[in-house]
Amino acid sequence: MTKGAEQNAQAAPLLDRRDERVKHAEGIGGAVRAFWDRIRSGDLGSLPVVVGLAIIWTVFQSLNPVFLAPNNLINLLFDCSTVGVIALGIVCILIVGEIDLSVGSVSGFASALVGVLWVNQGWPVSIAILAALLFGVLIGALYAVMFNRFGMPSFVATLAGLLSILGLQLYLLGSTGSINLPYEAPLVNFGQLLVMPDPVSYALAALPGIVMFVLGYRIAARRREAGLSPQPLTSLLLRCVLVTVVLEIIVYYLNLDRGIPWMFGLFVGLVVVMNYALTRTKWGRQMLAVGGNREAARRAGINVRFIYMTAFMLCSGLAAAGGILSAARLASASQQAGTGDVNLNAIAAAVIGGTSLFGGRGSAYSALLGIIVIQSIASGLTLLDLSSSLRYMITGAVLAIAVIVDSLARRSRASHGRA
Amino acid sequence: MTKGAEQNAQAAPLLDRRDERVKHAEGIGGAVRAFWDRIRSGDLGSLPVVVGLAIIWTVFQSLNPVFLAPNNLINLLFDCSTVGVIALGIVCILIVGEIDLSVGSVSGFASALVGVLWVNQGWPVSIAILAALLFGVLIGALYAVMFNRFGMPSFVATLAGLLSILGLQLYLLGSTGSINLPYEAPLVNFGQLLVMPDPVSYALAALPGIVMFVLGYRIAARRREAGLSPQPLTSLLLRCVLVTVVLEIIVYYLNLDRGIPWMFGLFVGLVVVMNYALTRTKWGRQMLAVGGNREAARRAGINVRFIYMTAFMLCSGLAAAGGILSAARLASASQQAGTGDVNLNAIAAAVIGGTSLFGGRGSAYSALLGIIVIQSIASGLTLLDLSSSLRYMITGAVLAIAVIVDSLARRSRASHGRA
Amino acid sequence: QNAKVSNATVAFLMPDQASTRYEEHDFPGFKAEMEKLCPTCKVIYQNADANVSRQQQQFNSAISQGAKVIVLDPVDSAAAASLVKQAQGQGIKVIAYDRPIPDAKADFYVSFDNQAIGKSIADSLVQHLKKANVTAGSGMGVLQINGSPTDAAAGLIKKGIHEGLDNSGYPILAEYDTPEWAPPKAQQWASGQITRFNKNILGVAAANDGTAGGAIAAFKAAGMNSVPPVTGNDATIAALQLIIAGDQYNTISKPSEIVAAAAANIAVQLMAGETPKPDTTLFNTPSKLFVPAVITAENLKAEIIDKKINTAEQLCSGRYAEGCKKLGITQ
Amino acid sequence: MDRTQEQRSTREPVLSLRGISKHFGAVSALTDIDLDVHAGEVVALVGDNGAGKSTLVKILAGVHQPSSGSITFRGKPVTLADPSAALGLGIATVFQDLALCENLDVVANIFLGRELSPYRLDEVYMELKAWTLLNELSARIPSVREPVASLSGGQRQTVAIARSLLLEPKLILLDEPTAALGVAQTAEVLDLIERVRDRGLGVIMISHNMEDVRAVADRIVVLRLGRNNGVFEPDASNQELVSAITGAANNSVSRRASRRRAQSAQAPAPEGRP
Amino acid sequence: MDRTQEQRSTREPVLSLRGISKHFGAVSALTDIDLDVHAGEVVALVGDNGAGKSTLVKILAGVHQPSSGSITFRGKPVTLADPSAALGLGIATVFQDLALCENLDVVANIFLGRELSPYRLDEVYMELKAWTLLNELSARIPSVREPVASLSGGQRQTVAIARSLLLEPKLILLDEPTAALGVAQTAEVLDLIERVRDRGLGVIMISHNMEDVRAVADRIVVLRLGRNNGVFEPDASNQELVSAITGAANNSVSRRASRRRAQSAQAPAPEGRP
Ligand SMILES: Nc1ncnc2c1ncn2[C@@H]1O[C@H](COP(=O)(O)OP(=O)(O)OP(=O)(O)O)[C@@H](O)[C@H]1O
Ligand SMILES: Nc1ncnc2c1ncn2[C@@H]1O[C@H](COP(=O)(O)OP(=O)(O)OP(=O)(O)O)[C@@H](O)[C@H]1O
Ligand SMILES: [Mg+2]
Ligand SMILES: [Mg+2]
Repeated sequence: MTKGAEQNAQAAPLLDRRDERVKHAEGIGGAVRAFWDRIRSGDLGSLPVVVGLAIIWTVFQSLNPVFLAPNNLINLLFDCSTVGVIALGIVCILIVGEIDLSVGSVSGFASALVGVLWVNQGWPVSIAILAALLFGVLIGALYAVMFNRFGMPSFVATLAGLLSILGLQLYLLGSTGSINLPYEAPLVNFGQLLVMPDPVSYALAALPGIVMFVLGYRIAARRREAGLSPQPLTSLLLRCVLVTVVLEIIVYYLNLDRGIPWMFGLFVGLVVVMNYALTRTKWGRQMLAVGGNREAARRAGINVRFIYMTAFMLCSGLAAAGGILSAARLASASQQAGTGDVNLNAIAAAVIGGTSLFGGRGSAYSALLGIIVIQSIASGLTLLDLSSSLRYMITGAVLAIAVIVDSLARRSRASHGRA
Repeated sequence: MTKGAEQNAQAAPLLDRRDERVKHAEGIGGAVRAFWDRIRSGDLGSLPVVVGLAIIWTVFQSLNPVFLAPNNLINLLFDCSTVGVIALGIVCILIVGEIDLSVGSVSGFASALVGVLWVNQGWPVSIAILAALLFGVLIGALYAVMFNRFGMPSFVATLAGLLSILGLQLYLLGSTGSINLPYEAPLVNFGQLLVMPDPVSYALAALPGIVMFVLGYRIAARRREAGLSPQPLTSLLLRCVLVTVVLEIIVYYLNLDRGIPWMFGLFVGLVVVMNYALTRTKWGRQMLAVGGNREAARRAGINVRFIYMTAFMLCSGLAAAGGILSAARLASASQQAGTGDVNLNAIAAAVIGGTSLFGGRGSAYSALLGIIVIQSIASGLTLLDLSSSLRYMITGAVLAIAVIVDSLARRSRASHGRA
Repeated sequence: QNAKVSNATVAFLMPDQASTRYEEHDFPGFKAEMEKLCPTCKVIYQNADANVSRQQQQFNSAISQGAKVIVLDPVDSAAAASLVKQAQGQGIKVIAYDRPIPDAKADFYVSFDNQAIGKSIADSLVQHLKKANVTAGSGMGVLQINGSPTDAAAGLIKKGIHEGLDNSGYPILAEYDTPEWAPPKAQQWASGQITRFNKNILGVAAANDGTAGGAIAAFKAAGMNSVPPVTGNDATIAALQLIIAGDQYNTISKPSEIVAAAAANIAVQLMAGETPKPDTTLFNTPSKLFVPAVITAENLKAEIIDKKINTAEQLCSGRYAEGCKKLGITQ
Repeated sequence: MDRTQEQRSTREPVLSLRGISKHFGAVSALTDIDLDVHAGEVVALVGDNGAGKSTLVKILAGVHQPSSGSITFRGKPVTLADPSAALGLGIATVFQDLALCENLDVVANIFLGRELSPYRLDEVYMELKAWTLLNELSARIPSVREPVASLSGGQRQTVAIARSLLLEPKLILLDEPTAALGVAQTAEVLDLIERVRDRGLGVIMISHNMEDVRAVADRIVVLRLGRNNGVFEPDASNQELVSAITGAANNSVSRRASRRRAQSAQAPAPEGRP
Repeated sequence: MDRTQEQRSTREPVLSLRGISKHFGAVSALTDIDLDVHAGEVVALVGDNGAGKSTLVKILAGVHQPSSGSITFRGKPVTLADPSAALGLGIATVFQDLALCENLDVVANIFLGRELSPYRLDEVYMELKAWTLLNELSARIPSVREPVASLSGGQRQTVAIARSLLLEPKLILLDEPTAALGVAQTAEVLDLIERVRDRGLGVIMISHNMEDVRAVADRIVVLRLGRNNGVFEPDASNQELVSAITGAANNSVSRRASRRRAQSAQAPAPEGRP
């Protein structure tokens, strides 16, 4: 070992604190300073999108005070959940650097399938849902085979899928047009009415803070043991308290009206699970590796085909799930389901949230954030009496503004050498 | 110089023939062998797409003999030209590794603008067309500014554009819905009827072969002078004759009916110009460089922002041109123009033709080839009486088949180490 | 008119942009009538752009804004059932407008019937052919161009056209669901059929004016100067001009303002707690139905100009002036 | 050195190639290559740029498939259909182009494909291990939690070498492992190669630095234009090696050397080898 | 050498840096760097991995902007806002990561940004010129019409070096130009550097190979952990240089050397430098 290292060893600095060129934050003051440094250098994670969102909300609220009324926000949460689940699948496929254009069709077909099997054929609703999910997963597997075996670009394969599955959907509903789901059924209630009881929602809102603290504490202990720098307890505590307080305030506010929809709970749950899978499992690591550098991943012995297979299957499977949820939300399975802007909205949500179209960069939370941005714009505009032409123009403009904030932050980040 | 090089110098081999590891084809036999080698190793350029196209044509012809009737093919050429021009713009933007989702909206707005300015406001048609083109170019410039200054991902910027411009289009046509373009106007005739006189079409079909030969001959002479291996005259002659014969046969066949549409001539002319610009000018070289490795291009002193600017402007400008052509073809400017699958078709055409979505690889001819594939499918299905559900399914399936041929060829190419 | 009705909110939710009528006729008509009946009332107008989810969002937001009555032209008639139930559960009245909501009992239904429109399109075409003594020889027949395959209203029109054509003696050579109602698609399809059937096409039953225009363009592009009779629907200015020019045979004019005014009337009555008087009952719902008018060159002046739906200036610009003179619209 | 020579003659080779050829389109990158590597032996593969060294390594790592020829590994004929097959047999490779995922951080790259506890990654342990490995190579990396994209060329190469140490391989392929390394790191890697050899592993090392090659190699195999061009003992003279590599006794190296010798005849020669 | 030393003292430096610092987030890659380069002088920049050499070169090439400090070029203070500004001033750079476009062929890469006859590329002339440049560097490239992606590491490096020869620069920055080159190509590049110096250009060369550094450098500047750590004459001993680079007299290099010296006391030492 060099003399420098030996000197360091004498003062016994932590393993990861030996490089004298790196500034480290100490204590709360240091944490604040480090945070400020990060803001200045533009390394902000999702903060800019949140700022963009805040701007949008302020403007809409000032235009129509109904916008931030709990009732409207609860509707917003219901609406977020359906496309949000689809966007979550899109995040998976974008992370490996591919695309799925057929999520809209798959979701539409899934809702049609549930309608036909459950209402028309009289199957139990759970079996119908399973069948629809299975269909989605199989479609994903088919894309994966086309991609892995034939090397077909996913853009074209899923474009072909988009058309074929739309055809299937029309065929399935051809004789009936649309199918109404029974208004009293639990599935429909889930999609339209069911909200968490107040205590449950307060408890769930407290959970993230607690889990963060417990895990953070244990990791800090292990790191200290291993000779690595632990996260300071004070800053950990601060963050956990902050998260808990913010969440509880939100829950309190929404509980003034109906409360938190279970469907939104399901969506957030899926996001959290996906986030865990992407960041804390071998599979997630390999997804990011394949998306970042496919050849390097292959040379590291990763089963690249398997990873693509899971990504495509998850994407289509979640698209089917989103379709079922939107059928529940609408209480109907129709020929229009999944057409129109579902594809674009789902992809845009993932991209706005910060997932890269080019693979290797993205997080499950981008689906959550992105869809909230998109649905906020939509919901805010429905509260203003606008002709369609104006609505389109303003949607475009607001979308641009929301993303410009984020882009500017990233830009400053790049100019500070952190690409 | 090493001894090996000296030995070579004694035998005076050509500059680019000094490496003894490389096999070179000599004479016609050699050319044929080299061609066969290339087929085996999958290095085929656009041959596989052409094969896919041949399969599609054979099948449709066997299902309905009208398909290959000259009259139907001429309709096909008319229909290709409109979206084809848009796809040409998409090729430009894909080459630099970005995307434009708003080509549909821009084309729709351009057609609306021509309708309003020309028919409703009574401007001269040429000025109206210029205004529409200018609008397209300006929109592209706007995207480029968003991209260059704010670092906004083109996906989001053009998605915002898609919505805003659609809004503008609805607004512009709000009071009338659609505007009829006069049937007797030259623009409409150009889009619907005008075909080349027979001698002109024969002459134009002979042109490529002649130009190829003259250029090829001059380059071969210069190469010989410079001590580089020239292309053998026989194989040059062979190719030129082949091209000329094939083109003349096509022209003869189409001249049995109406003949070659001028609009298609315009499209092919644009493709040829674009091909020249991309392969034989500094600008084209820099486009490919920026698409292949943006940072390397920047370090080579290329004005990367300027390149993006031109790419976005060309893409939107060509989209506007495509919109004007489709207004001419339809003899009307409507609120539906440019909506629906125009975006997807244009992008898919470029991708099917072999342009990469990830930048750095592509050619102007891919727009031509791709749009012919897509329109052949559409036209072939038009001649069969199918329900729309079946039509969608079959479109998807045929699209997949057309591309699988190509993908398999590329795959074998990759496995032979030429990525 | 009624003291109980003031400062109330009424929502007017329209389905799509496939034609301009909603923004050009229905909403202005509704708004004008509301202003007359209840000047202090607030009218919310939304268009769902053919998107079911968006309509649901707009419906919910209307409720959030305190709407007492919602006039709903559903994107998807079946899916709208749950909206109706949801609103009625909160004591909000729903008036089905233009398209019925068969699966739920709305508080009122005001409309012309899309299926009936389809039938009158077909009937008018058949009568025209019969009158011209056109007989369907072997292999001859008509083309049918429907609306978007994912649009429920298009499905109703399609049904109506079939009703009119199926036993008319003029066989359907081929039919096509136009994705997104896109005129270029209709044109491409029609071009193909012209190559296939050439002179055997006796007429075209198109479900709206846009697709009709596409079909006409196809005939023109095939170099045919005598276009067979092509029907339409919606009475857009472009279509009326084509009729004046002799290229299109008919279109359907719907007295949208009148229907919208009726809807406004009923909305105010419902808010006042009165029971509006129905003409008939459809799908178990008290209903008021209006009859659309088929417009051809013969009655264009009477139905459009004289009823002040469009003015002569709007229609007779430039090269339509001559045709207008011929039809007696202008001197 | 005697020790290994003796081993070599008595024992089966770990790896043995016969008649390996590889074509890329019209280019024959390798023609009829024969090569043996024994346990506890360091074979240096040298040759001019484009001689085919990396192509050979890639074939052994399962990245490319040979156009013809046979590979025998530990006495059994094998086909290396993909990199995981090679890894499975115990062939670890440091590639010339490093093959790192630039979007992942140093820890993730070191453990890529070999993550512990797949359903609950043990980040603390992995980070600790990463620091240990990097310190062994006396790398100076500011943070192992930054994406590899922000590392310097030499730091990346250290990361790639650290990766190969994680496995328990039978054979290590090092394609120019010290090209971007500083003097200290190079010395550590040479030490490491010797340690690995002493543990009885086979090593194939590619390098353009004759100094380094002679320092650790037991045998030097020369490739030229994709063909075998002689096998040398490490005490072969530079002259000999360079002529085998360039294919000519009169080459730019010898010309440059003689020119410099003439120039600096009067000036005092700088101190020789480290 | 006396000649250049004399020039150096009398003439203004071509390039002069004062107090250059560069932060990447929390990492200070460079702190207060001073550096002068004179016309007709080869300055070697050496240092450990991650010492900040490439960062310095990138600042001079306009790729990064310094966080603070001033750059004077030919007597005038300049800001190098982007690479084209640096190229415009006459600063040509060979980057460590080469910065080639893998999708373009060799000819296109060599002429990138400097294509002749912009509206009608003269492919024949460019190909001829490319072959000439490559032969000068004794590169063995099968075809200049293949995309760079198919070249070997050394072949790519040769292409990158060939690019810098196209310009008429005032100052050439070479970031580890010989790292991947074969012995013959390395000799050619060292010859080339000497020729360039003799034409009166300033050269900054980065290398980890002390042999090469001492062979061509007029002055050796050592960076350590982002700071200046001494300037040496080329006849400084290896020992001195290595201690300045690693920051300790007892380092892995010296330990390894002494170990080997002890081992090979009885065995005959292999022939020295080429
Ligand atoms: N994928 C490929 N496609 C086409 N040609 C290739 C490919 N890979 C390598 N080659 C060619 O094979 C030859 C040998 O390349 P290789 O990378 O094995 O050289 P090398 O000996 O490692 O050289 P270096 O010392 O420069 O790393 C080169 O001429 C190169 O152009
Ligand atoms: N874009 C960047 N973002 C963050 N850190 C960076 C970035 N570029 C360089 N660094 C850091 O700056 C330090 C110096 O890097 P640099 O590339 O200049 O080293 P170097 O002296 O060239 O090393 P080598 O000999 O390995 O090439 C390294 O610790 C590296 O991690
Ligand atoms: Mg190599
Ligand atoms: Mg470096």
